[in-house]
This record gives sequence, structure tokens and C-alpha cells, in this order.
Amino acid sequence: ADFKPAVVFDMGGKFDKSFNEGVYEGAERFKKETGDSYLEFEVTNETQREQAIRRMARRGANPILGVGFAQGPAIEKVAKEYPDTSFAIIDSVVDVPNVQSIVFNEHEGSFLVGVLAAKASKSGTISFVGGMDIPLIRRFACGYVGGAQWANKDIKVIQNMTGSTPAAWNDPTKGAELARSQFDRGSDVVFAAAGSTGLGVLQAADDAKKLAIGVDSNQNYLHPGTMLTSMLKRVDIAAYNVFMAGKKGELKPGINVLGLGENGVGWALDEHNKSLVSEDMKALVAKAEAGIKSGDIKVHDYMADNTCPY
Amino acid sequence: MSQPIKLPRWVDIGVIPALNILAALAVSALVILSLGEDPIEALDVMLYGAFGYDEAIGYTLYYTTNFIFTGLAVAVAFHAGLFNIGGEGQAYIGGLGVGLLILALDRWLPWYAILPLAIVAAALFGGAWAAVPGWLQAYRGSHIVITTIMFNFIASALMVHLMVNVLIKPGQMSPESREFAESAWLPLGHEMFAALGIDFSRSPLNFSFLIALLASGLVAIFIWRTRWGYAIRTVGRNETAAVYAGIDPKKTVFLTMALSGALAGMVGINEIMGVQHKLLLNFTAGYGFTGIAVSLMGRNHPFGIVLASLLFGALYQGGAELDFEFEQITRDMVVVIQGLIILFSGALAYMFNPMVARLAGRFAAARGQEG
Amino acid sequence: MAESYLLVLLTLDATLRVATPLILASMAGLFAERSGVIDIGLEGKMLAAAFAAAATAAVTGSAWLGLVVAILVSVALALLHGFACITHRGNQVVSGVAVNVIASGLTVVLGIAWFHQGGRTPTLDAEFRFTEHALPLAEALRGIPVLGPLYYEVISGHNFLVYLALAVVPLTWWVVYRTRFGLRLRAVGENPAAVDTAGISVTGLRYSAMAIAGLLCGIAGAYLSTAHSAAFVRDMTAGKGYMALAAMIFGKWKPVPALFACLLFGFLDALAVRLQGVELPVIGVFPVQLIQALPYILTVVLLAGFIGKAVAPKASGTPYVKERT
Amino acid sequence: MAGGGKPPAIELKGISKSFGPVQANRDVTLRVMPGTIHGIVGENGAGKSTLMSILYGFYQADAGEILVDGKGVIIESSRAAIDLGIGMVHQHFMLVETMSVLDNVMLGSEGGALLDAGEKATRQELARLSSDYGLTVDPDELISDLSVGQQQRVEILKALVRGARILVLDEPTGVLTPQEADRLFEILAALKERGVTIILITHKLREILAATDTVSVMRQGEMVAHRTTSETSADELAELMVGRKVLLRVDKKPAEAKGMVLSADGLTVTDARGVERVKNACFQVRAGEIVGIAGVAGNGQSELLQALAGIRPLSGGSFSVNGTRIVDTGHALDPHEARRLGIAHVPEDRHHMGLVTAFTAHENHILGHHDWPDFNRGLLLDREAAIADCAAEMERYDVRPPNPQLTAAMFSGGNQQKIVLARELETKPKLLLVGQPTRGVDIGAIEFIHNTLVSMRDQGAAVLLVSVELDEIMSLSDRILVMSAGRIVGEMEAAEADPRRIGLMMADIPEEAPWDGKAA
Ligand SMILES: Nc1ncnc2c1ncn2[C@@H]1O[C@H](COP(=O)(O)OP(=O)(O)OP(=O)(O)O)[C@@H](O)[C@H]1O
Ligand SMILES: Nc1ncnc2c1ncn2[C@@H]1O[C@H](COP(=O)(O)OP(=O)(O)OP(=O)(O)O)[C@@H](O)[C@H]1O
Ligand SMILES: [Mg+2]
Ligand SMILES: [Mg+2]
Repeated sequence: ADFKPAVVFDMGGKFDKSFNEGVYEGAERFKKETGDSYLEFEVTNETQREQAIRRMARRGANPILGVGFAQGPAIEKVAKEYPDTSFAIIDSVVDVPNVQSIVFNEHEGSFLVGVLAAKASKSGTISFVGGMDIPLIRRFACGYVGGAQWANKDIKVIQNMTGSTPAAWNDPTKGAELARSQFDRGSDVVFAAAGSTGLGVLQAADDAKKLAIGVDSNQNYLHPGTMLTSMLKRVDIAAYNVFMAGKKGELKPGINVLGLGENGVGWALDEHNKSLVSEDMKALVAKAEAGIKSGDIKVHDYMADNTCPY
Repeated sequence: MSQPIKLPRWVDIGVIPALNILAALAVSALVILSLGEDPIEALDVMLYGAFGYDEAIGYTLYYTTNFIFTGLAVAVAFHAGLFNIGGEGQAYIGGLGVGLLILALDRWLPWYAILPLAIVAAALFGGAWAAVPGWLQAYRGSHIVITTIMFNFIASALMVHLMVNVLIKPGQMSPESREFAESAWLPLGHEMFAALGIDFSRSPLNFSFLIALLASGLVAIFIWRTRWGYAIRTVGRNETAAVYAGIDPKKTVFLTMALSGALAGMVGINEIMGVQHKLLLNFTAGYGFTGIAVSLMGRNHPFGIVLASLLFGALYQGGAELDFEFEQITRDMVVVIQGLIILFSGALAYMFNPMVARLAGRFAAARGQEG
Repeated sequence: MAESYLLVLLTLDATLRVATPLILASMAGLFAERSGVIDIGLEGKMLAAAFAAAATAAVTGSAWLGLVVAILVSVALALLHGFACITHRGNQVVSGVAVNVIASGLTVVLGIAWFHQGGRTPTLDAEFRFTEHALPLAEALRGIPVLGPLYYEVISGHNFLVYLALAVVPLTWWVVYRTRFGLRLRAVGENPAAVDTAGISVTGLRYSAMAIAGLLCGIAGAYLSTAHSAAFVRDMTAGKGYMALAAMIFGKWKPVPALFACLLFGFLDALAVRLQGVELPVIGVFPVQLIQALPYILTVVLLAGFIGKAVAPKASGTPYVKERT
Repeated sequence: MAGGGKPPAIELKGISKSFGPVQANRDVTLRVMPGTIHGIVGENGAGKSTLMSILYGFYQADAGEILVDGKGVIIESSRAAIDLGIGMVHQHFMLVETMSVLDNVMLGSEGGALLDAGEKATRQELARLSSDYGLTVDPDELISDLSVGQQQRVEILKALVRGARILVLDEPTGVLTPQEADRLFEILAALKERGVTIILITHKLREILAATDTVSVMRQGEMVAHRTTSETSADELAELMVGRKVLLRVDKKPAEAKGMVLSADGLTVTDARGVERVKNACFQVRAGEIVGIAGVAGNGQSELLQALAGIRPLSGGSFSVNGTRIVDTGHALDPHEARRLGIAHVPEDRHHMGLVTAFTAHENHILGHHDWPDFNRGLLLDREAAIADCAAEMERYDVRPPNPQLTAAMFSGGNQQKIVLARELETKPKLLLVGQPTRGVDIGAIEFIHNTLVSMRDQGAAVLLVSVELDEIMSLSDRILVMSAGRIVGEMEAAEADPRRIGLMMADIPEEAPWDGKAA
């Protein structure tokens, strides 16, 4: 049959400037390089996920990439119904023979931006705005705190979560509100790991002339001058790899962990933020990076035991 | 509602609703045109998406199931002169009842043993959630519309709290309960067809569709063929006459709201026991609000409601197809159409009456001259 | 001590920002209901206005133009509501629900079609928005104990629309209680026949009230998308219209009490946002959902007559029918 | 006489007005000379209020002309009427209860976009009117805190503040105590003295004779006579009001009253606002007799009937049916129990109480009996039984068309009434409570209904009849009670009753009082 990969974006949509957009960029890169088109769908409510994935399978799409942990159950269900189709899921582990589960060591990336934040902070207080209050986001938070304390053990970190439902991914107003309250309490660098909500956080930082750290995609371009960096979670590479492997017919099932070592996570440095990142900040991050890779620095994974020791 | 102009019955239940829906569709077509797409083509895509293949039909009927329940809920309250905007919250809490029950029993009992209990749970939970506003309206004089709206929000907060803090399956990101044992799932449509030797694609259509049809029949009988339904209709049409007839309007309001909420709660059977197989957030997805449109369109009659539910089921399902086929149109277009139907079939229901009355009068006069 | 005082101030500061759209919308509801027209459609008008403001500002680069278009859109919806339930005597609740549903669908449909960002509008740069202004001497007075920080943190440093909303409340009070229009407005919501026999057009009054409600919801919507945030996102009102309605009821259809209800609800919201996921001593993680539901619970309790009685304008909800035909 | 060569202050020519099928005014003509008090009398529903509302621009006439001070005018709104110097005190007050007197008076004549100036001016004006006419009300008091008499004063003040030269009062004394009424007439006299033209609508002949210069009589939407008050008499007016048409005589044998069925002992009924509507009523009704209650509408008859039917609670006294004392103070009998005890009730207002107009005839046929075994089969209503029963009754009561499936709203008033009667009479009640059985019913149906009631009596039912139609009471009743202001003010055997005497009692004038044509 024709080779036809498909991707199902989650709520927030492919232009969320963050997580879904990263996937979109990876898929677009694949399209540009190979000339193969792909099917796509943007989920706008909870019940659509399964339907959309099944619809892709029924149309003969292969492989099918699900974006986000919320699609885990739907992928699991449909993958069982279509055992001859390959599936991939980002941010969730689905134990079915025809599914590749792609997870990232977000704590490692967060550790690095934590180091940068601590170094960039003049007030000695930095902060974190999370999206939905789930272990995955606490993993971001925990790594961030770890990195900050590694760089400056007196650093104070304020943390807030936007909410406890999926709506927390899509509430920039609330994100901005939280960021403002953190600035008022002394923070001068904020890290947003909150999907579209984060856009409000970055905006608030720009308004208040504080520094902000983006997430998932490189968001530095959004507010040049106040974007300290972005914690990269290379979903674009993941998506690209899934499609490429699919094209070659060699998409492997099982868990695919992308950490610092695999270049799955990292931090962004480009023309928009280079004036904000000094040489010794760069040096310190490089040191941390090397330490993590070598195993000298152990970054605690919140999801390993649901606690954060920092 | 305002004083309708007297029209022949067939005009009143045939021509006027048709005109209202046509008006809604015409405006929708204008919106689609303004987006630079072809409304006829969109209609075609939607029809295909809703009825073109068996999975689509399954989805359409699955949505229909929810709309029948919420439409009936709104209609029953309407018959007592009450406007229940709280279908959303009642469905939510009804689903909670179903979920809690199954979580407790799924390891011990098969679905057919759980189902009657689940129906009771859905009815009790949903009913209670509506009965409180009903009681407040009847005995404390608060406005049912406002309280049911407030109860929607309270239901939502309650569910978030329970799902996030209490019912979430440990070690999981999404606030969802554990999945029910498979033996507790309602039979899905394709399984039932398979048992009959018919090949049908997999879809969320499940046994509760039959329950919904049964419920419509029962509600029709209840409203028009029992003394309790009679009492409800009397209170709705003329409260003074109800008092004269020895019917207690307060009690009737209270019980009718409970019944209305019970029907909305049945969404939980379809969603939780039939489709999701676990408790989760936002499974009501606006079905409660759509129930208002369904009921208005179905003229508060179960038969009309089944038809209107089918229409909305087709809109919901076919609407999803819009996403696939059109650059510019998404399934949110369905929400616009829904809003326009509420506007034209509900708020502007009598807009065409004077015009139609004039036409009908002229028509009758012309016939009179011939004869 | 100073630390917790600052925390209180900051929460109050946020309260003002969060309460602003509630204040505007509840004043809108007040005008509508005082004229005898129930307005469930506050939510939809605000949402449509938020979209209109953000879309216009994104395209034209002018927040002011955005505000104007937002008001126009919102007034148009208000007049549609009036057309249905004043002219055609349709059910006011149904009409309001229709406005809400249409707005929630149309904003997303148009947003996706025009901007291709999943229903979001492009993020607005600071110069295309209503940004915050420090009031005179804020920095200078900051050092004064107690009052200084209060002035600096809470009172100063908001955008123009926040101050406008605060000004709208006394203005509403003045219009409702001290002007001819207000007198007639109060009368028509209680007894339209009395207004009619006094030689005043009931229809005209009600349409005017609807237009004012539209105007205020328009400002509220513009605030949401071009002042408080920098873009429109789908369903951005997220129940604020209903909460404003609740606040208006809680304020017993009076401007100043409604203002306090809005501030209370805004405070609860600000508090809930700050307590989300935070471990408190003794209590542990506080169920923020309880705080979030509190405005609604309080309104229900009030309406049930358990804490004072809220009596709606007598004629609200019923179309004015003079002759039975 | 009054006015001399001046044109009439008001002249109405050929005014007609319909509300849907109801023709409220038919080709009505009226002339009122300036500076006079002109009375309009007529029975309930004669079209008086409608006519005045047309003059006041509240309704638009379908046809006809209005002249004010001899000039043709078009009054398309109350604003236009006010500008022409016309003021009106409506039968149902047009006041905003939650607002102050001052606000109510100012409404529509605020004197500027802001209230401050207007308030000051209005206060001064109110003070002036208070000293000129003794119309004193505290401007800052809320309407809801005022007595009905004071509220009416506010209505008059409203008209005067707006500069009314022509003042219409629609049944102003219906709600007033005699003392308040006397005060009102003093005020009207003072107004007349200052040149105000007054149109006074009332049922009460005493008031007409005492207060007016000229009087017109309306009947069934038409103007039937104009008189100069000094040249007419109460007798003539009563006759004109009731009409010259043949009195409907019902053929009936003398009553054979048997055992006591209903005995009321000190019945008192208080309405939701705490006003005593029935005061200490004591009377009996025996099997086989019709007892009629005469009185002007609104004098407590409705409340009395409703209390006996179990719809309203008593606030004092008790009554017994067939020897069983069934109601005690503060303890409501419910309509269910009332029916079980053999009480049937034909309510006064069939649209609001007796029928659900949106229901079919057969559904209305079981109203109040919907849980009877006759109409139920197990859990379900036995629709066939209801339809069959209804069809049979429709046949017997000559309901046209005899179609049980037809919506009640589609029947004419008389046929609707027959549907109610059929339902209530066919339960073979021991006590039949009947309110306004022929209101709005055509002549043929009236006769049928009257005969039916008599035959009920002959079959041994005790019948309590309330009607505002005096001739109906006279021709049907064996015994007559007269109610006024909630009290039973008179009782007599039908044989010794004459309309004049009852009319006087209804107007609550002691029989001895001479008709001197002037206020007492
Ligand atoms: N605005 C109206 N709309 C509908 N029906 C009306 C209206 N005004 C009066 N009616 C009906 O017309 C009838 C007589 O009118 P009217 O208002 O004079 O009666 P009423 O004042 O209620 O009774 P009464 O003359 O005994 O005091 C009543 O049955 C009333 O229900
Ligand atoms: N607004 C209305 N809509 C429909 N019908 C009405 C309305 N007002 C009055 N009517 C009808 O018009 C007729 C005349 O009513 P109107 O109120 O003028 O009588 P009236 O002489 O004032 O009687 P009453 O002595 O009871 O006040 C009645 O049959 C009444 O039912
Ligand atoms: Mg009257
Ligand atoms: Mg009258």
C-alpha cells in the first residue's frame, strides 16, 4: 500500500508554539525532505482522540503518531484493533507489540535550564509555572529546582501549577496571572512548562521585563530580550524519526527513552537570547551537561518515586 | 414563551419547525460561504461522515444516545413549566454514580447484573443533583435557571476534586479512575450485531442506545398516559388549575426535576459503562446543553426528541468529518449550527407565525372560494 | 509580617485584575435585568467581544480599534437578544443560551479560518494592547509604611480598563439612581405597564438597556484578550459570564453590592490560583475546587433565602404583552 | 348646562375595539363637557376600562375618532394623552411598588435628564397639591408600604403633577373604605371647582348620583344611554345597566329544601397580603335549594367559594358539610378531600382555574378526577374511558362540536363552561359550588346552564351560586345572600327580593337611607 504516515495532535493544536508545534515541525521536516505527505488531525475534545486515531488506521495510515500522554489509552485501544499498523506515542508508555513509546528525560533538560535560571537571577528567587498538576510536570519542576540548587544552593524557587485538569494546558490568562504573582514575590526568572498556558507566562515576563524560559520547542523568538532560553524537548526529532523509521518499515516497538545523551532534551541558544547568556553561564551549563552524561550528577526523576528531594 | 398565534396543527408541528431549522441552516450556510467554502459540499461531507459507512452510523447513534437522554431531561422539565439548564451537571453526577457503582462491583458481577443497579445509580445521582434546585424553586422560591447553572459549576468542581484527589488511579497522569473489568462493560454495538451474525464496524455505539429508545417510549407513556404525567402537564400549563384539581404544584416541581435529572444522569450509562469504561473528566462534553436544542427542536415530544437527537448525532459525527475534508471548516461549525437552531427553534420560535398565518389564511380563503 | 502583608496585597492586586471583567459584565447584567430582560448571554457577548478585540488588534495593530469592534460585536449580540425576546417575545433564557452557544462556536470557527492557530489569535505585542500604568508617585510613596505598599501594589499599576471598570460602578449607580433614564429603567423592570401609562416606550427602554449591556460586555471582552492577556484563546471566558451573573444576583441587583460580590469572587479566584498544588502546613494540599465552587454555592444559598433575600426585578423574565389576541 | 358655548372637553365618536374575538367596544359615542364630572356605569366586562384606556392612549381603537376640546386628535401613546392634559387613574394601579412615592410621581415627567432638579420641583408641587386639595402623602415612603387608599392618592397626584385637565378615574372606590371614598369625593369636588374635567367609572349608583353631573351607561361594549344625573334615578340607571331585554325567567318549582348540607360558622379568609377578604361569614345551604350570593365583584365571594372548595385555607371559623365538621382554623381542606366529600366546584374563572385551555376536552374532563379508578387502568390513564365518558357528557350537555379530542381553547366560552359543568355535575355532588356560571356565555347556553342548575337542585343537591349578574341570582336562587366588603350584609327569601333592595345592599347603603342624590 501507499506509505501514509499520520499524526494526531492533542488539544492545544499544532500551532501551540510548544509541544504540538514541535511535533508539527518534525513532521513538516520529514515532508520537505522526503516529499511524502502525511495525514493529520487536531483533537479538540476528549472524546475525539480515539475516534481520530481509529479513523487514521481505517484510512490505512501507517505509522500513526499520537502526541501527548492523554492519547495513551486511545492508542492502546486502537493498536489492539489494528495489530498490523504501527503506532507511536509521545510521553506515555503503551505496552502493546505494535506501539513504540517515546519518553523524554525532562528532568535532565530542566536541570540545565535550572542552572541557567539560577545564574541569571539577580534577586536570588526564581520560579516555575506548571500546566496541569501531574507527575510529568512535577518531574520538570523537580529537575529545575535541582539544577538551580546545584548552581546556587541558596536559590529560592517559587512553584505554581495552573490547575488539575486538562484545561490547565490552555489558560494563558491564568498563566500570566501566576507569573505576575511570582514576580511580585521577587522572582526574576520564570520557567513555564504549561503548554499554551505558558504563552501567557512568557508574555507576562515580557510585560514585567523579567526573564522567562520556554519549553518543548525553541520559544526564544517569541519575546527576544526577555527569553532567557527554552528547555528543548526534541519532539520534532522524535516525530521525524518515527516517520522516517516508518518509511523504511523499521519502526520498533518498545520504550524509546530520549535523554540528554540521546540529544532528546537540551536548551536553546540562538540569536534571540545570546546576549542574555554569558560565557560563564555557558561554561557552567556545559559542566552540568557533562556531569549528567557521565553520571557524576544524578538528576532525581520525580516519577521514579513521586517525591522531589530538593 | 409568548402567545403563539393559532395555526392549524400540521402547520404548527410541521411547517413552523421546518422553517425554523431551515433558517438556522441558511445562516450556517452563510457562515460557511463567508469562510470561502461551499455549503452544499460541506453538507455532503457531513452526511457522508454521519451515515456513509457503518462505523459512522455507529458513532452517529452513539451521540444520538446521549442527546436522547439529555433532550428527554429538558423536555420533562419543560412539561412542568421548568427550564432545566443543569443537564450538563446532572449527567456528570449521574456518570459519577455509575462509575462509583461499577468500581465497587465490577470484580464480582457481570454487566447484566450491574446494569439495573447502574441505572438506579445514574438516576439517583443525576436525580438528586436536579432535585435540589427543584426543591429550592418549589419551596424557597429561587429561580430554577440560575440554580441549575450554578449546580453545573458545582458539579464540575466536585468532579475535578474527586477525580484529582480521590478516584485517580495511582501512578497515573490523567485524572482517570482505573479501567473497569471488561466483564462489566456494556455490550458494544458491533458485538451485538456480531451475535446476530451481522458484520458491523467497531464504534462506541452500545447497548445503552436501546435503553435510550426504551426511555423515550417510557417517557412518552409517562407524560401522556399516566396520572403523574397528567399532573406534571397540568402544573406546567396552568398552575391555578392544578391547585384546583388537587395537585400540589410544589411537590410536582420537586419530583419532576428529580425525574429530569435522572434522565440526564443516564448519559452516565452510555458514556461511563458503555464507552469510556472508567471515570474521567468532562465526559459530558456539552451533551447537557445540546439537550436544550434537542428538546426545543423535538417540541418536547419524545418522538420529536429521538428525531432531533439523530439530527444532532449526525451533526456531531458528520461535523468531525469537516475537519478532515476542509481547510477552513472545523467541527466547531457544529456548535454554531447548534446555537442557531436554539435561536431559531427556541427564542425566535414564533417569528414566522404571523407570516405563515397570513399565508395560511390566504390559502384557506382561496380554497373557500373554489369550494 | 511584612512578607505576609505583601502577600495579601499581591492577592488583592490580582483580585482587581481578575474581577475586572466580572465587574463590567455584572454591571451589564444589572442594566439588562433592571429593564426586565434576563441575560444569560453575558458569557457569549464577552467571548465574542474578546475574540473581536484580539482579532482586530492583531490585524490593525490598534488596541483601541479592537475595543471599538469588540463593543460593536457585543452590542450586536445584545440587540439580537433584544430582537428575540423584546420584539418577538421569545423566551429570554433560551435566547441567552443561543447567544452563548453561537459565540462559543463562531469565535473558534472564525479564529481557525482566519488565523490558523487552533482557534487562538496571534499574540499581541505590548504596543497593541492595553498595558499597565503606574499611577503618579507610586514609586515615591512606596516607602510609606502600610499605605505605601498598598498604593504601589494594589492601586497603582493596572491597565486603563481596570480603572475604567472601577469607574463604571459609581457611574452605573449614578445612572440607575440619579438620572431620568435610571428611574425609568428601575420602573420598567418592576412594572412595565406603569412605564407605558406614563407615556414612555417600554420597548425603547429595554433596547437601550440591552445596548448598554452590550457595551459593557464588549469592554469586558476586550479586557480579557487585549489587556489581561495578549491573545484570544478558545472559550476564554470560561464561565466568567455566569459568575458575573451570580455576582449581580449576589449583589441583589444593586451596583455597589454587586461590585463587592465581584471582588469577593475575584479574590476567591485569585486565591484558588495561588493555592493550586501548594502544600499548606497542617491542611496539606487544599482542595482548590472548593474555593472555585464557592461563588456558585454562595449564590445558591443566597437565592434560597438562607442569607438574606435576593428579589429579582418583578417583571424580569416576562415579555411585556399588552393585548391578548 | 355646564360648559355653555364651549366645545366638549372630550368627544368620542364611533369607537370600536376588539381583543381577538372579544369586541370590547362597539361604535361608542361619548361627550363630556368641560368642568363637569361625568359618570360611566356598566356591568363587569361592559368595556368601560377599555374605552378609557383608548382615550388614554394605552390601547389603539380599531375605528373611531377622538376630539379633545373640539379638536380631532390622534392618541397613539399615553405620552400623547398626557400632553393633551389627560390623566388616568387605572382600575389596577400603575405603580412601581419598590419605588418611592416621589419616584412614582416623577416617572415620565422628570423635568430633565438628571433627577435632582425634577425631584425638588416635584416635592414643591406635591406640597402645593397637598395644601390645595388635602392630597397628602409622604413623598419618601415606598409604595409597597402604603395602604390602597394612599396608593390611589399617589395615582391622582401623578395625573395632577403631569398637569391633567381631564382626569379619568376607573373604579376608584372599588378598593376603598367608605371613609376613604368620602375623602376622594371631596377631592374630586375640589378639583372640579378648579376647572378639572372628571370622568368617573363606577359600579356604585350612590356615587354616581352623589358626585356626577352627567352619566352614561355601557352594556356589552355599547353605549346605551346618556343622562343628566339630576334627571335620572337609581332605579332607571339600574334598569339601563341590566338592560331592557327580557329577564331570563327560569321555570322552576318552589324548592323542597331538606336536610342541612353546608353550614358555615364564622368563616374568615385572609389573602396572601394579609387582607381579610371574607369576614365572619355565617350561613347555611340545605339539600334541594339554591342559595345565591349577590354582590359586586371583588367583595369576597371568590375567596369564600375557594375556601369551601379547599383551595384556600381559612384563617378563622369553620364549616361543616353533611354534618361533618371538616375544617378548623388554619387548617386547609384540600381539593381532593373536598371532592371525596361530595363537593363539586365550578370555579368563577374557567380560563385560569376551571380549564387547562391547552388540554383537549377529554383531558379537561378528568381534571381533578385524574386519579379516580374510573379513569385509570393500573398504572396507566384509561384514555378510552375518559374519551367515551367525555363524549357522552358532551352529547348530554350539548357541547358543540361534541369532539373530545378538540383543544379546550378551540371551544367558545359557553361550550367551555359546559365542559366544566359536565365534569363537575356528573359526579352527583351533594354540595355544588358555582361561580359566575354564565360569565361571557351566549344566551342559548345561559338558558341551558340555568336549567341544569335547577335540575341539580331538584335532584337534591345543595347549590351555592355566586354571580355578579343580579338577574341571574334573582331568577335562580331560592334564597339570596348579599355580600359586601367581605361581609354577608343581607339575607332574604327569593320571593321577597327586589333588585333595588339588593342593589342598595350591594352598595352597602342602609335601606333606610333616603336617595337624596348627595353624598352622605
Ligand atoms: N391585559 C390583559 N391581558 C389579558 N387579559 C386581560 C387583560 N386585562 C384584562 N383581561 C381580562 O379581561 C377580563 C376583564 O378585564 P378587567 O381587567 O376589567 O377585569 P378585572 O379587573 O380583572 O375584573 P373586575 O372587573 O372583576 O375587577 C378579565 O377576565 C381579565 O382576565
Ligand atoms: N388587554 C386585554 N386583552 C384582551 N381582552 C381584554 C383586554 N382587556 C379587556 N379585555 C376584554 O374586553 C372586554 C371589556 O373589558 P373592560 O375591562 O373594558 O370591561 P369593564 O367595563 O372595565 O369591566 P369591569 O367592570 O370588570 O372593569 C372584556 O370582555 C375583557 O375580557
Ligand atoms: Mg375590570
Ligand atoms: Mg374596568
